Amino acid sequence: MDQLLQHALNALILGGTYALLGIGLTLIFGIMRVVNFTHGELYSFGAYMMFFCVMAIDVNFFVALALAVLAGIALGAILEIALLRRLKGTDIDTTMLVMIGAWIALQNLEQFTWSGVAKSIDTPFPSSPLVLGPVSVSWNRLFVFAVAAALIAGSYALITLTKLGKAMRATFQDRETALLMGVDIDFIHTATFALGSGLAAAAGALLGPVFVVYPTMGDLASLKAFAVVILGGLGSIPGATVGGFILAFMEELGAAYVSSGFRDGMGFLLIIAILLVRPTGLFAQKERIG
Amino acid sequence: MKAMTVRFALAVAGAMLGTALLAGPASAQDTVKIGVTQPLTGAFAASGNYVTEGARLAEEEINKAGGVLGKKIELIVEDNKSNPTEAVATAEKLIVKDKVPVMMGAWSSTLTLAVMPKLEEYKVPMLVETSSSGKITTSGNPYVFRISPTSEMEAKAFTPLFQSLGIKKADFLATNNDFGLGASKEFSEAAQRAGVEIGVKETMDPKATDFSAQLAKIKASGADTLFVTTAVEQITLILKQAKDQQLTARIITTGGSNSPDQLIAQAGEAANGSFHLVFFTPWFPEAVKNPDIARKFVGLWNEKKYNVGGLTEGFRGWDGVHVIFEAIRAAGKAEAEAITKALWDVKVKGVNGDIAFIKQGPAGKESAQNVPSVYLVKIDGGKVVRQ
Amino acid sequence: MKRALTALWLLFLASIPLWLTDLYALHVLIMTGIFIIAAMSLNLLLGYTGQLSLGHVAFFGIGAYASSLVSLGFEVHLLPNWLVSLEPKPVWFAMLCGVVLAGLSGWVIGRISFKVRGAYFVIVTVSFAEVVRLIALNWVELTQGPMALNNIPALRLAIPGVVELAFLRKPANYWLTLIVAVLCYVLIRRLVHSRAGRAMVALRENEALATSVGIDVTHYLVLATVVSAAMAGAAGVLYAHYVRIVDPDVFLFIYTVTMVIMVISGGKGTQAGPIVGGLIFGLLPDLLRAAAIKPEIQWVIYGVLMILIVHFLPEGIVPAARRWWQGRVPTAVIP
Amino acid sequence: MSGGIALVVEGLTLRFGGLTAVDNISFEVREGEVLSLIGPNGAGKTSAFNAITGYIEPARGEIRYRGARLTGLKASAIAARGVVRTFQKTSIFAGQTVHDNVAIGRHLHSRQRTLAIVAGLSSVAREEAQLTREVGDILHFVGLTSRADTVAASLPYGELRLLEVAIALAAKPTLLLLDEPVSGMNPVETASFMKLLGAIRARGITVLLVEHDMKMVMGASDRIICLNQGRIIASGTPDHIQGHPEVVRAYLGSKYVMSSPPP
Repeated sequence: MDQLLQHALNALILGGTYALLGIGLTLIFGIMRVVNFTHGELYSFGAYMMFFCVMAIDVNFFVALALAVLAGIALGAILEIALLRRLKGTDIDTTMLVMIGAWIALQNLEQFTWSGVAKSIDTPFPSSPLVLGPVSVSWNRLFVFAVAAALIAGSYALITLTKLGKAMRATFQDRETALLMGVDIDFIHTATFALGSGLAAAAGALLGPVFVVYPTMGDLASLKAFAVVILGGLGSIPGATVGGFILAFMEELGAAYVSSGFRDGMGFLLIIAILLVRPTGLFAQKERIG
Repeated sequence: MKAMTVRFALAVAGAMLGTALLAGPASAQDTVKIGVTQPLTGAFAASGNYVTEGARLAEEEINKAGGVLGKKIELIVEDNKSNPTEAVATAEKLIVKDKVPVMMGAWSSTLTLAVMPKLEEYKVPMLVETSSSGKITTSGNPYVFRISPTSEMEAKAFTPLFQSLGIKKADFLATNNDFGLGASKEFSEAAQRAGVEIGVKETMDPKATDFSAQLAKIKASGADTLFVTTAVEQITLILKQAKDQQLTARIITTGGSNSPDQLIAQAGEAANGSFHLVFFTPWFPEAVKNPDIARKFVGLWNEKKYNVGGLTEGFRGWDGVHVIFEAIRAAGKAEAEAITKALWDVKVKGVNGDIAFIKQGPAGKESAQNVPSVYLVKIDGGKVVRQ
Repeated sequence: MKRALTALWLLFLASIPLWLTDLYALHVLIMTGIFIIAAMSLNLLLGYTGQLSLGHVAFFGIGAYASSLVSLGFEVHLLPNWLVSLEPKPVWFAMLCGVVLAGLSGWVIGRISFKVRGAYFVIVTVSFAEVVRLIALNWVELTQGPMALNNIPALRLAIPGVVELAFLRKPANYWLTLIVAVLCYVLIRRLVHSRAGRAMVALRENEALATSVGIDVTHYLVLATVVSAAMAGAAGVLYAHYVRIVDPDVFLFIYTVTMVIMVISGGKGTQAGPIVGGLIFGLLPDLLRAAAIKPEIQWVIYGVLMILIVHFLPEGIVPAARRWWQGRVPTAVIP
Repeated sequence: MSGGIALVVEGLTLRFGGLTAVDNISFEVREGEVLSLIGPNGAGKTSAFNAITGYIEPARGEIRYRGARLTGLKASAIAARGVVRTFQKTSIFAGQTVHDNVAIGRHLHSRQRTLAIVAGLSSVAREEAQLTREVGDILHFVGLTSRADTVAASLPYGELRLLEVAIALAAKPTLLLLDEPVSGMNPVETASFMKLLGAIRARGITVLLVEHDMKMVMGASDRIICLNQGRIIASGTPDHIQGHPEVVRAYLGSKYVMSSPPP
């Protein structure tokens, strides 16, 4: 029982970061129809920014976190303007190929800059964990969970409450009509990509100090984000949130009671299973044909 | 269509020309080449880079002292990216393109096992500096010369400690490859023979970073000791995460890729109380068999301002290159066959101890194995202490 | 004239091992040839039916693993008391098994994944490759997991008492790869210039219209996937028995990406495209290595080239070159 | 067979979400005739087309062609029974030549098996040669012979619509469904298209037509069925429909209703 409780707590904490990763990806897909293969790179970029700020130039941990997220937003905006803007209106495969190219280039630039050796980041959190009866969790992970939850809630508020969010939703529902209504689609796309990238960078900056930072860390993160998004249905924020927690629980319990080796496989098996039964995911709002 | 074919032929011919150029002019043999294949990137990157740094120190020292056969030695280092297929590709490149007469590598057991058929194919000897899987020296490959201990040797050396440390029940957590699974098997068998109860045996992907599920399971097993076998990056994370989950079992790491200094630096408090089987103790050089050589090596390492945490890995590169150097000198020529023969008779005073080879494996196709020294150390209060 | 040129060209390709003494260059050519076969197979799906499969490496890896396992033999506990074992079989038979099994997995995946299109199809194929990789990594009893399958035997063809051919040396492997590549080329050529090929192109260009004249979508997509998977499997089989080691990293996404780059840059939906793209991106890493450029930077160049090609040569090199040539020598084009 | 019943639509109902697009309609198409479906936008004409040709699944009802059930068959299988359609929005294989477009249309009528193709049998080559001749005949029939090697995407609009018909004809239909074939054509093009329609009819092909161009409809049809809001409101000969008050009200719009006498 104690073991199950501990697994559940681990999964809950993990689920928050999966949801954070998934939301960024699902926003970008829903609004821009871009399958973003650079998502994992933004994740590792966030982690390296964190490493650079905290370990190399000795910035305060929390300030560094904010800087890393801002840097992620900036990089996202640059990528969108430089690579995607001129491809608008082409098919989904073309943008996907460009994103794959960007992914390869970014990852290897990172490897070149930081070398392949894994880096770790110091944290200001107490090293002894928070103990809750039979289970325990580190303060660092608890912090990660809290920030992730806040960012998820913030993104949701941004989409539902603000003017920018309304324009985003209008674009998601019907691009042509949004255009007629005077929505600046170029700006919406840049803002969406920057926001999604910022969320990925935030996830990286949060998890970098929990684990270690290395150039290919984004690959697994990308795949997890895809799994989360498929689970929740492309384009749905609540879907991605729930999807993140489902994936985390599947992985944790699968690793504990089935086989730890297949931990990372759970997500993919789930994707295939879900697409067979319900090809648009569990919470899809709408899928356009094409 | 016709014109197409012509253009296509032109394009391909151009590409072919490029390939032909790629071959390049044969460089004059003014150095004695030693091929090194190490994981400079990927999961084992940290250790591979340390071993390479150690090897470079030896290269520099040997060349300062005049080299061998009147020439300087030249290390040609290739990155095998922690991947067995890449390891084969690097061996192919080193032997076929660079024409090295002897190699050193390939760090992990999996990588070394992958390279071994190439050694037989081209009849080039390789000095194995790190790998621990028994299979390497028992599979009948006469081109393998290993200076690191096998898991079996390590487990045997550890056997008396089961009792003196008071181990009653042990769990095992190992990386999912020859190195980890081999150690897990040897140590659990040794434990069983010593009357220790076996708890759970968990594995992890060599690239995994989150072990919370495995650790929760291990915690539930209630054993007093956890044997961990993997590279230092994963050990760091395991120590931290074990502390987060309040795992009280004593952690003992095996395999010698554990760099206590790096653990203290990166895992901090979480490293306290953990035990480590190492093959070199730079914290107290007087404890090893050849303290002078150990001090010299540590001195040169610190002079270069290399990471102190890398000493327990780097010494292997140093020892390996010195053994190869002795063999080339004894052979009198830089040819694979002569070096293979000479390696059998070398006696080298190394950082780890006195290095010499004994025969292992099927008769007629024996591989060479050194009997190295093994030490157990403990991290206590942020310091490495003798055990 | 055309036939003579083709024959001359083939003769040139076949003669390379006779005059190219640098074994390493030959090694690079063999690996490039294997990847060209894989790229040609991907082109059948991506170029002719228009389906972007990003899990193509799965078929390559399944071919490699199946052939290796059949030639090495194995013993596996499917259930605690149910032992399945296979004695080592001759390599030619193992190779056939590899191709057939890859084709079969193509059939299964085709059947399953063509229920979804677009982004979903891409993600299903990526997931499929990842699941296969994880199986190869964790089913240690069968695949040796990360320890890799070692000492895979090379192909030996023997007529007892008459002749024995062992494909141990590089020239033999080069010719074997060349023969398989030519076979695949001819097969694809026949396929695309037939009723089946027209049906595939029709699906790519306008699925609704294709259906309206009686083209069965699923049938032809599955047919294309099976042929494509079997060819990718053949490339994997050649790889396994040439490199003689297979590890779970053969399933890495980056290899699929390499194949996609080869097809896109050369020109998808053209027969010469994957060959031109394959030569460029197969030889480029070694040309760059020879120029002493660090591997990371090589990959950066790869990625940037890919972006530039999509932006500036979206149809690929072959169609662009063809148009350029037509503009210059208008009489030379129409047969 | 001329004069017999070719297609039977019985109680056809189509729903999209909560909306009923076609509500329990029944009609028949006779062998050899030209039957037109007319009605204002949203009347359910194209939806009925889609249901007959298998592109959408009816909520209720049955469709039979020459005695065999079509409901539940895949669209490609329906085409194999001789029921072939064109599309309202221009629909061609844009990147292929005009010749290849029509060759694709011939799909159902070549017998190459995959194994024969792969083996490179000479029967395949013979059939390909014959196919080229047949495609030439069809292009001649619709008047696109000179365009055979043009890439379809670069054809002018009127010829595109001819190409669509050529593709459909290549599939050797016995019942051809044309969805607004002359929309967007100028009067000269429309007139020549009507001539083509006559020639198609002369080949014994039954035609089901959806069209807005009343001149074309009245001039070419044997019978007309008028739909409004998913129901049949009138059917009969062109003369009968032309004066039908319901049709005038529903189809021609309110300004005609204002001026027409009360029913």
